Amino acid sequence: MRYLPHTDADVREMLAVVGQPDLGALFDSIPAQFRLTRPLDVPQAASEYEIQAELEALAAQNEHAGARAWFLGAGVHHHYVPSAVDALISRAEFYTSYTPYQPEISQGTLQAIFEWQTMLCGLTGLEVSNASLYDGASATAEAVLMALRVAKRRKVAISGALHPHYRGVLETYLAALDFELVTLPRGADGRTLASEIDGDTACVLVQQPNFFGCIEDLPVLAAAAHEHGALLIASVAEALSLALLAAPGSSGADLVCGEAQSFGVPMGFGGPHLGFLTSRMSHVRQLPGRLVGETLDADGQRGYVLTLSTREQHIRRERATSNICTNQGLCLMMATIFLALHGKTGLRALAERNLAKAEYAKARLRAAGLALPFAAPTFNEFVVQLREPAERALARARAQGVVAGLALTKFAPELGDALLVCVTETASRAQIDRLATLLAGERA
Amino acid sequence: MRYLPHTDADVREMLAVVGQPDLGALFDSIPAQFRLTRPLDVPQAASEYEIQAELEALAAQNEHAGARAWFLGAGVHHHYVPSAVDALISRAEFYTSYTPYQPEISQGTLQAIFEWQTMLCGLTGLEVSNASLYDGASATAEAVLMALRVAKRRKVAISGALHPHYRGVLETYLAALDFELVTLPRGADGRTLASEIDGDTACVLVQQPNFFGCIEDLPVLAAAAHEHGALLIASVAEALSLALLAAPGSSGADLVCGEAQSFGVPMGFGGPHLGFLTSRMSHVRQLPGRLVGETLDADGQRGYVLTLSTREQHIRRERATSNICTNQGLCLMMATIFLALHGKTGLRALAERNLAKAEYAKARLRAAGLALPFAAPTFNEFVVQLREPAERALARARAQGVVAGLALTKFAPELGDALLVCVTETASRAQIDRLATLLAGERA
Amino acid sequence: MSGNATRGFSYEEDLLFERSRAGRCGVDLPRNDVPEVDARALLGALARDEIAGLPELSEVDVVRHFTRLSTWNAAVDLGLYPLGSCTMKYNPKINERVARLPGFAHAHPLSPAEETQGLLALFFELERWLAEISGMERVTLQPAAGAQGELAGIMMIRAYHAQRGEPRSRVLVPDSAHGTNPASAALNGYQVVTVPSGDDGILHPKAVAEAMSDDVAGLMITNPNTLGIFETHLAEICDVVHARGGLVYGDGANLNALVGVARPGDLGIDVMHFNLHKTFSTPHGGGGPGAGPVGVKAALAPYLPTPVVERASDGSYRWQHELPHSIGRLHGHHGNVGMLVRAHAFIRALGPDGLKRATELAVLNANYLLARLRGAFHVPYANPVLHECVLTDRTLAGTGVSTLDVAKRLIDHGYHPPTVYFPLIVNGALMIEPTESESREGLDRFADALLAIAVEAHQDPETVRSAPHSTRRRRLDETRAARKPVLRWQPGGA
Amino acid sequence: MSGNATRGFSYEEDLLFERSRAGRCGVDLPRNDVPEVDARALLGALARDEIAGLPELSEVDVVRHFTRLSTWNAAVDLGLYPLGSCTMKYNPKINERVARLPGFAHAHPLSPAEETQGLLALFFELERWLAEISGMERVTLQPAAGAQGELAGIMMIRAYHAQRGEPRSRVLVPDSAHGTNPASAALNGYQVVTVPSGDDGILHPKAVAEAMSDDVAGLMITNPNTLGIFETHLAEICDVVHARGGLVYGDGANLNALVGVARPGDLGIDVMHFNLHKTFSTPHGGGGPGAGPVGVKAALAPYLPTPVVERASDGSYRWQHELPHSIGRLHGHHGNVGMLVRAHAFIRALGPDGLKRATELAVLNANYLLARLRGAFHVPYANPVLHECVLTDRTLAGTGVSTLDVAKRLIDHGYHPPTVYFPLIVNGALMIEPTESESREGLDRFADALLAIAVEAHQDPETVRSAPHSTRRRRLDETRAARKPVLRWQPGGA
Ligand SMILES: Cc1ncc(COP(=O)(O)O)c(C=O)c1O
Ligand SMILES: Cc1ncc(COP(=O)(O)O)c(C=O)c1O
Repeated sequence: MRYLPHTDADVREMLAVVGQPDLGALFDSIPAQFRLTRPLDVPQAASEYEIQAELEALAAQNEHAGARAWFLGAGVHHHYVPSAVDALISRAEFYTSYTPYQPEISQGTLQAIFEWQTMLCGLTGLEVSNASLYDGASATAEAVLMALRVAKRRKVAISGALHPHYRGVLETYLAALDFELVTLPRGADGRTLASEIDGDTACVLVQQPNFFGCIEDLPVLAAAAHEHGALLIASVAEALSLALLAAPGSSGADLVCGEAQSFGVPMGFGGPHLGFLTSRMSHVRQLPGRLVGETLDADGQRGYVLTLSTREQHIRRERATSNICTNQGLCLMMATIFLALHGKTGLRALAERNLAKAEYAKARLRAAGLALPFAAPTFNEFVVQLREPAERALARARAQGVVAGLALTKFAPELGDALLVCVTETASRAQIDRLATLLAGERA
Repeated sequence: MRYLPHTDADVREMLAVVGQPDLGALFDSIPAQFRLTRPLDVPQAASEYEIQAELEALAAQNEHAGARAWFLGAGVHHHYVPSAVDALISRAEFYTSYTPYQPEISQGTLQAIFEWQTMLCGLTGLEVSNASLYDGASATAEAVLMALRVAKRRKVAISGALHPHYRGVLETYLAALDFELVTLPRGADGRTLASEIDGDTACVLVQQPNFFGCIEDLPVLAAAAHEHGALLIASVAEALSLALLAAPGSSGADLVCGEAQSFGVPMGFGGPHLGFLTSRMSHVRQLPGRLVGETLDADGQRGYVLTLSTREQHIRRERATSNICTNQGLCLMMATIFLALHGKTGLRALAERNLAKAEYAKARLRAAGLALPFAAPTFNEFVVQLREPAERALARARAQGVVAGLALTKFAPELGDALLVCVTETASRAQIDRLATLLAGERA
Repeated sequence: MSGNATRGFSYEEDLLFERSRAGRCGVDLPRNDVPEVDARALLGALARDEIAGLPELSEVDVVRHFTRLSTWNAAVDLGLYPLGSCTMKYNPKINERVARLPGFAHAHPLSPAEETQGLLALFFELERWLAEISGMERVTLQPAAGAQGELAGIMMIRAYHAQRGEPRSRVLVPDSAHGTNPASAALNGYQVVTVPSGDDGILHPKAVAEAMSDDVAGLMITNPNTLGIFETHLAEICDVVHARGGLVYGDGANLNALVGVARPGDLGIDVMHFNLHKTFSTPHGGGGPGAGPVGVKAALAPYLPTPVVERASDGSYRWQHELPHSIGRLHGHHGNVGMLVRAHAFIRALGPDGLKRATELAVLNANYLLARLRGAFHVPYANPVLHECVLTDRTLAGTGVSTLDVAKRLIDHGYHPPTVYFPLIVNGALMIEPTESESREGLDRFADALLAIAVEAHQDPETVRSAPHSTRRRRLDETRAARKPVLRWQPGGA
Repeated sequence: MSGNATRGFSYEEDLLFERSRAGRCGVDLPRNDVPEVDARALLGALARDEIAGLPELSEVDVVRHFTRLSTWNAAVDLGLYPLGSCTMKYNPKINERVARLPGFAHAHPLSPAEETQGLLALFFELERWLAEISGMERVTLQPAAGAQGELAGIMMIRAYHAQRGEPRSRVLVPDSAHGTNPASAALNGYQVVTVPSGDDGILHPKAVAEAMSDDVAGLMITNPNTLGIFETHLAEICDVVHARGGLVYGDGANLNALVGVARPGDLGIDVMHFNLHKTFSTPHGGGGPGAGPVGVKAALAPYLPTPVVERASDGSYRWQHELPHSIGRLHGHHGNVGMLVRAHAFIRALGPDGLKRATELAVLNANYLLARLRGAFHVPYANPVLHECVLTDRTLAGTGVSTLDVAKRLIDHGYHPPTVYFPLIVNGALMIEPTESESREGLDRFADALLAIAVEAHQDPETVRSAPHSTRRRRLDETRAARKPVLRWQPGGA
């Protein structure tokens, strides 16, 4: 077997050193009645060639953004990833290493995390970032748990325009705990209304832009939350918006969490992605996840280490701020490289391009006679109302090679036959024109 | 522009240091009338995204072995390349480095070349291998030039079953020189006949297996050559055959040259591939191309350097053994990794699998009533005679997703409607059955 | 040194921000084919100013930066990486290739099932295989790592008790457990009760029985435990827990000791997680991503997270969202899918015989190292070990050299250190897990290095205590980092 | 040190053969679905015995072996690699991605043109672009590297004279030329006549006129020449050659100094090669592969190698094999196609303005380094330089430190040395070509390192003379290697 270096002679000689007659004897501590006496019922071993052929066949059965005009987002976004990202994360030193517990032999990973933390602070307008959480949904749940610890109250006010999957995960995470969850209603313009907040409220959680693509007015929500001593949590599912919209931290958010998949991580059927969480320095002891800090070595030279680990499970055990251990390190590396490549001007330009494409699409859809139900400004995603069952329109578009968006029928039935449409820099004008034609129901 | 680090401020400050007013002034040594005053007429700059889209569109227009049943060989062979090969040659230290002129900072490349030289000696049965030539065709031409230098005679006897492209390149290389070229006829069994050799003959050049897939009887040809004091050159276009057939060097060949693409180098529309040339140590001073040798460092530790460079153009100039400078280094790296992965037993097994698949195909084609004109044994390639115009059969097969082989109409019209069919480990039994059905002209 | 490492140099490299120069950019956008939009005009105060904290670099700057950074890391592809409990086995290259196939890498989780049948089929198969390997009934692939798997498992246990109308408030966790175990239980609102291991390093039915009550939802157990020792009394312990209505959670981090040899499900485990990034060869990525599928016995199947994949009678696959008793959704989408693809490829590569052989060799390797190192280092427990072994620095007492020093000195020999000071029940633990990927002669070189350090500790302790000496950075001051945390770069230092 | 390199270590790694253990294998074959064949029975004496010289290793052994080897190399992605004449510019990552597209990487050269239109279109475009950049009429993409391009070019010159019924026997080559020039001419059966450069490092019409005769087929010239100096008299020199019926071959290795600024064709060059691995950013691969397309003026077009790509009136592309005067085929197939794809991507990435800007910055960088280093090192010629500069060790006379020592000492600073002792007409030459990829501050660090070495040469010459000190291997004994060549590993040494 190609992955196993042992020759029969090796095994024999090693057994002799160990003092065992055969390999089976190594397992004598396992009571005989529990020893498996039959081969596992999994397929026989395959060569690389066969594995590749099989998986290519399975891969070929999935629609993907490389081969379609793509307008489906809803928390997972199709952006172009420069080739340097994959080339660099394919360095074995990055992807075949472990969590940087031993800093002297892990400075590469550590410095990159420190750089990520710095950039994410700049983007979110806060002072400290952790070294990733699983995904946007669990990062949002962790943010709420953190807010509950910080505020020591038991009411959580959640925007009704939060991504339904984020809400689902949050409910799962909170199920065992003693808390009360209230939903903030959506205004006619698509934005969250700052009602239901009171002195019991630990935190107000809004998505920015929200699930329907609308840009929330964070200062208003922050004022409402802070008035009652609650924390404002901004959950960002499209991290690219951070390059264009006022930094949530500067708009009053106390915690910013979310999903940074847009920064160079492939959609990958939903994962692995990149959860993040930033806060003010004053709350750092309640932050979940790893942190990298700067220090000096024995010669007085600058270096980086994992730090403040007394928050973490391997030190604090049941009193830790979270149970997370393995995180999304390599996705963080992708995002760090993506951000370094784009930089200050490139990321802004990319975000502006997304805005321009989406605005063009909105104009085209309006011109095609379709209604856009929400008046609030949007970034690269918005809702459009159809004149026919959403599934029918989607199927027609798909038949023409266009993945037109997400039917909201299941998620927001009150909107009728509506689609959530995401338009990124990858959509050409011609594709957008085609989308408008297809959704208008005219012949393509 | 993403590849250019200079900011405007950098340029200004650097010009000041240099003492020039502007970038244009740097080119004042170029007479004004020769300065280009218009922009180059090439397309405007494109982003990565656009380049990828454009080239994906061009790539999609080419038939390729990943998406067809593939029986086309003729010197370029479809073999599976283990993923480790590309992963390793994608290490920037290998592919973004230069020729290892400075050994202290190039030991990685040097050691790998030394390992290649060792393995190629073992495979070809000779004592010294160079560090690659451009491709099998030019390696064959270089081998003949070397033989002419060694033998100091002017007649070259070439097998009529040499790959026609190799013959073409050889004729191009020899065109300027004073020599005589004779062609050795092909026997009825498909093998080369040892006639036309005399005391003026510098070398006898045969391909092994020959262009028609037939395995030559090298000892017989060697005896004939050596009897007249001529060198025997074996040119190997399918290097995998070296794992199964008697080593040419052990069968009397004095020089073994050819193409090692089969060792892990993609077909790539014909290049870059991997020319090689091995000889006896006694002729090493006449060998073209780079050589790596073992030595010691200042501490007495083993290391590797380029050596015997007095054969080469950068030292010997017009008296060099060849003009080659840049060679096929990274392809050599692929082949070295491929050979290391397969190793002694894996390479042999792979070659035996090729043999078994080809034998099965021969049996199926015979059973389908088609004639195999040559009786000589073959490795993974053979000639089959059709009962219809070859182009028609090929087109029919292609329409069914089968690339059935090479029409010999142009290369060996005397064979009538014949195909050269190559069957490697990548062909499944079902695909071979399908090939037989399609070529037999029955309905697929 | 051991013949594994020798003289060399490192490249220096500043932070991205220090390398930044205004005006550089490492990307160019495509030509714009739609009207420009003035973001300020459109969004007003909703738009932001300049993005503080982002650098400006060309593509070549960025490539060099991260290439240089990479050279400061140890890696499995560079050598033995014997972190105990982490199963740093070889990450096959074919896994990386197939995970990048466009039909996997660029698929969208909200594409309908009909358009993603290949992925659903892969999920379905992988679930079956993991169930078979573990002796479980069903498996969810959603959890993103082992700890999230634990969370999911404990949630299911909670839901199970709730459904039976008898919510409970405690979870038992052995003192040798990994920190995620108590943390996961606590995150679920459970009170954690620590159960002491016996003098032989394993758990005894008596200790469990003493802690067990009708208020205990279950026990979390790692088997083999974090000492690498098989929990010989596990069946009896499970009986104790089950008898009082509790359930047993299996931490599958050490499954590499059992695949093909014994199945946690057969041993009495009711629910367990798999670390695909350990047992099933997906890379650790410098900290993640991993994947932590959870297998359950039939009794817990109703509580699985949604959605789950089902095969219809026509052979097609679909998502089942309607599980009335489900704990709900754990991940924003379907989990760390790229890791599932890799694990699928790994199981296919090994097959039934290869999986078992890998287990046997992993165990052989650990036992071989133990045999070679015994004496030079203290072996705290006499029990036979499986895939990893724990040693201590007690043999170095009096030299002033501790486990940490030995670990750092190994770096000079070109080795990543083992896990240190874990499990907590062992003083000065060195926890070594070689995995099946290591050849015999590779183990010998590593053992030679450790033996040389043991000698050196007696002869020249100061050299060991001040190690590493050959790295770009010497020993780093972790206390300083924690005392006045600097967690991001700021212009001018601050 | 310069802040570029610091302390570190290297991994050791034996030869593959020394790591080999009988019974290991790094691949598994697919299940066999056809009858086994007994090779011995079928082939008899035609079959071979065991393959001596091949090792036996597992996949992980092989991956670690080559990963470790790689860490012993310098590389463009790790830093400045200022080899003069080699144009070690950044190799964009998108080039690597597109070259691996299956429709390129797994296409077959004998597939019919109708089935490979995408590749033919790419050839056609690239040919047009290179012709436009160089001012040539047609381009062949077949030559596999610059030297094979030279060979092709000289062959065309030969065919041209032959066709006119006046074969000639000599080729003029300046003394500053690269070794491939005289070698290529000689390989074509020409007698090489060396033309001396003037005291100003460039070629003078008078020297050429003296060597020129009716028996001279042509002149090979590099412009800018290997000193980085523009051949100011080139037009006049071309006139001299043309007047006697000769042709002028341009060695395009230094085209990086001219793209978008001046065109060799406009300067009087009749035929030239391009090194795509220099000017057009394809990677050097540790020695190759490169690609050496050749451009010709109309008069030489009939002699181009076959086949050539043509566009039919319907827009489709086809191979033209029938060129009655062609020199024939130069490559087994269509040349190093993967490099053509990369070069295509590079030209697309830069466009007309970017190509020119790259040239300007390459020249700026060389001039900047020259300005910073002048004084500490001797500048042999006063003429302005373009993309590279040549310095010498004359300023170090008396210290015992030579160019070679300076080069080796640079390694300790983390830099690959420049080209040394070339061109041959300069004593102790250090030939530095930074390319446009280097930032200003990167150049400053490099200049600082060289200046530090110049100081060190006076203060502590022994340290310089015994450099490098920080590499896994110290200075290697090249004489020993050549005296008793060991060119392969053999069991037991020998
Ligand atoms: C014994 C044990 N349990 C649980 C975990 C947690 O798994 P993960 O890191 O995948 O969350 C680990 C891994 O670090 C472990 O070693
Ligand atoms: C001036 C000059 N001419 C010719 C060549 C030969 O080119 P290649 O190495 O591509 O064969 C080189 C490159 O080494 C060179 O520098």
